[in-house]
Amino acid sequence: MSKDQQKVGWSKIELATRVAQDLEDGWFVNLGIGIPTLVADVIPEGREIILHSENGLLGLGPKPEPGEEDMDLVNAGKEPITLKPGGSFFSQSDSFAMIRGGHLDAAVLGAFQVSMYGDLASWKLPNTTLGRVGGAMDLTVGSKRIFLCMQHTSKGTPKIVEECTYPLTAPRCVDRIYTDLAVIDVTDDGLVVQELAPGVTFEYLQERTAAPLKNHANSILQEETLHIND
Amino acid sequence: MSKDQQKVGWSKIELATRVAQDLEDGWFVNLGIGIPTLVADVIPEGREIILHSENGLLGLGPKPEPGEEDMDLVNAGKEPITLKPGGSFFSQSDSFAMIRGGHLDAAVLGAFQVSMYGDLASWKLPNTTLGRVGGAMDLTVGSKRIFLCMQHTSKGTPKIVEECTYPLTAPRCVDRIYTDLAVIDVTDDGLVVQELAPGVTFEYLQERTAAPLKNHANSILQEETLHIND
Amino acid sequence: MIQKKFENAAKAVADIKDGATLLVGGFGGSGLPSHLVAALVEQGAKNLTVVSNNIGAVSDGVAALISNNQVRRIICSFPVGPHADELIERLQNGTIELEIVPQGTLAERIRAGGAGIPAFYTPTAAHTELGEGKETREFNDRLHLLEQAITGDYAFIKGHRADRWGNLVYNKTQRNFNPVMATAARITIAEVDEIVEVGEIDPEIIVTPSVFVHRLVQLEPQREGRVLVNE
Amino acid sequence: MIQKKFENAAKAVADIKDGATLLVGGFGGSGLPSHLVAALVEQGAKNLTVVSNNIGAVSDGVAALISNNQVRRIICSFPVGPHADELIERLQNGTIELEIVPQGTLAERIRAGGAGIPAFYTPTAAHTELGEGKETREFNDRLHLLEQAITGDYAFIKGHRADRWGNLVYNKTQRNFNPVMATAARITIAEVDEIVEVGEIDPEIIVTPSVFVHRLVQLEPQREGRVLVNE
Repeated sequence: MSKDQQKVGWSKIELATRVAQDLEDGWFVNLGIGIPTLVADVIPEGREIILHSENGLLGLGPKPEPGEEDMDLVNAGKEPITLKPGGSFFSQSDSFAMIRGGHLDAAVLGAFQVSMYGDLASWKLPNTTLGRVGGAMDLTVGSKRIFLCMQHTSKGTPKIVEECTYPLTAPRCVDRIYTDLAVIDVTDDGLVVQELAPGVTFEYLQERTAAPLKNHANSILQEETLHIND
Repeated sequence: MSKDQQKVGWSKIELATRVAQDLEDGWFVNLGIGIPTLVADVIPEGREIILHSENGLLGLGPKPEPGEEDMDLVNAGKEPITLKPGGSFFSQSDSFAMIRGGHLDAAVLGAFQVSMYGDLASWKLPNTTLGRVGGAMDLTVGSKRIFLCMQHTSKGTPKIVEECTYPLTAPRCVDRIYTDLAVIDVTDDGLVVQELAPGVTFEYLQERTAAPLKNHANSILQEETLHIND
Repeated sequence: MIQKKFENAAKAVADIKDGATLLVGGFGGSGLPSHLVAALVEQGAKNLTVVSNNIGAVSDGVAALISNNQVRRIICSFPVGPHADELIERLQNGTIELEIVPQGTLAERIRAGGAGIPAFYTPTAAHTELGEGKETREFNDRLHLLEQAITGDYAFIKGHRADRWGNLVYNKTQRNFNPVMATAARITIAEVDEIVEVGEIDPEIIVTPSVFVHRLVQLEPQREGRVLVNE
Repeated sequence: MIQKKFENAAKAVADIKDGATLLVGGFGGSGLPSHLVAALVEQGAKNLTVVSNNIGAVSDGVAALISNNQVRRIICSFPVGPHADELIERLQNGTIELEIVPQGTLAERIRAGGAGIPAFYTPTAAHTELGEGKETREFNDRLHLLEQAITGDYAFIKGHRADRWGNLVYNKTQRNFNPVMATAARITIAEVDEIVEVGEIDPEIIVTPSVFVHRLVQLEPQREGRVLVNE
């Protein structure tokens, strides 16, 4: 990268930090495998966010110090973790009753594809024998809010599309998409860009997105126009 | 009662003792309210029978000593009880999952009426506004065995009938009926008397029963006859 | 910082509106959140739908709400007891509706409500008066009823000890309907003997995890106990 | 006198017949009853249907039964991992059938099996490939699938401490599928670190009550631990 090239987009940890900003004090949140996991490390000071792991715990803490790993204390990715004071253990059936019963305020998940309608594809690539569904379908139907946290493209191929071509995890489930380039809301009125990452223009973003985007200001304008037409 | 009148039938505690004889070592058993409760006091020496109470415990023990009652340790009749070593507490939903999932070896219940087909009526008298169903319908569909433990008649009116006229708790659910006069099995071949209480003759029993009875020996005979006819 | 503790029962129940659906824990007087019930009698919300196992077993349970004409509809398994007279009177004059549900079906319907299951099949009450009018279906050659989930706007529950996050433990058979009702309401309010700091309750023994409890009321020591289970 | 302790894992699994349905607890290697699995590899029963969340995460889990050609059908949510090669090979040559189930639906179907519920409705997997062919129905304007209970002939579970009656406690996230699978099998076999006398486990902290556990195997201290969670 030459010196005069401006930095474009957020790094993974910046992206996780941006997601963490929107998690409110007292929320119960499930973090998916991948970039979402990083969110745990960047919760803003003074906020109590209680993290849920679908294998049966609330109050997930940071990774243990080397040598302190416990094979009986792991997260949904089967990696050793710690438990915060106030945490609790329960069975997989109780854990999913919690998820499916609508008790989690948000789930932050990865994605293969997401459509302009909020359809999510995240469990199986096309033309493969095996999917790895895990808890993804349960989280998407059960959480109060679904936040995606992902790279904007997969090696240049847009992941935000008009219609998903990969097998669906759930239709119409995504509320907000956080990528390395932008924060985008899925609304009844389409995809609305709420925020652009440093060095990203609306046009730059649209070029890398296979579905029409609106920017927040335009969207408000259009909404007002619609109201006039009512 | 004049001196020359022979004692007829079992007392309540003798009846409970007779029931207890048939509960096997290691069984998990729910005891209903009324005479069934007495069974807890007459478990044969050396047998471990684990008693279940539907409000959420296994390992029900005897009544506490006076002054030792604890309002947080009660049975299904809301009376103070004790917990045996090895006992456990759980919620009402877990308790009924246990009952309805077929995990109890037997439930010993009272009855208003029982039919020759094993239909049970035990939760509501006819022409009353309110029934008190409690856990009776769950126990009758869920327990591996349903034993009734009751007076043979209600003030002279037979409780064992051809068809129940009172609202049903469950159809075709009773396995064995213990009364103050006899032990009677409900079989595909009808009601079969297995045992008569002291001073009770088959004729005496039949007179107080509004459904045809067979005695065990005759039943075996008839079964053989049927086989010949096959 | 998470703080679910309310100053008293009155403040914890203040926003309950007329027409609300309320789940009330307890089995007779054991594990009954009687201080929350008393606060609601004081508060006066009317036309309530109340889901509770026993009605009339004790005077300071749902019977108190019925006496005060706050209840329009009751779902329970055992609507009888020494304090059921006013219920019977109101059933006869048509001011209260009653739905009697087998106890296990009641517990399971509430559990389903908390677990996101809208309906399930059970053989309990098939071929009985309580199954009349319900949709039926055979599984394994046995008739089953389709039963619907129950959820509440509020749940009143009683616990023994809570921490600031809302984790709860119970004392013995005080558990009964409390842990399951805690999962099935939009707002669960727990009255407890003691509130401790987070980390003071062993994570292995927590019965109701923090996610299910929204408001806590600590009982004053002198009002803490009910002396009798039944009256 | 109740005595559920078996001398060793081999004796505890000796009566498992060809064609049996087996529930295997654990989440990856955590809470995996690996000694019971090893004993079943030794025992050799074939044409098994195995229900377990993860297949292939570790070599000493269900992957060992697959390698040994004992499995005909698998029900799981996550059939991938470093030890899934032999599964993939057998899927391709048609000697194993695979049913992928969302993890929450899997847990709930097993819970239903243990609780006497033959079927329930869930929105999970509606409008997806995993919902294809399933009966659907709308509740609250949302499409739901009808899901059927799962039960096993045997369940293999791992616990931390047991008493002679079969009461169990677990260690941290070792719980996972173990408590729910314990409820759903005709014969539940638990391998545990320690067996104590009745009364030595506080009745308030028991996670799996005695009624759900039929056989106990105590691990030899030197074989007790798995060192790695994943390999």
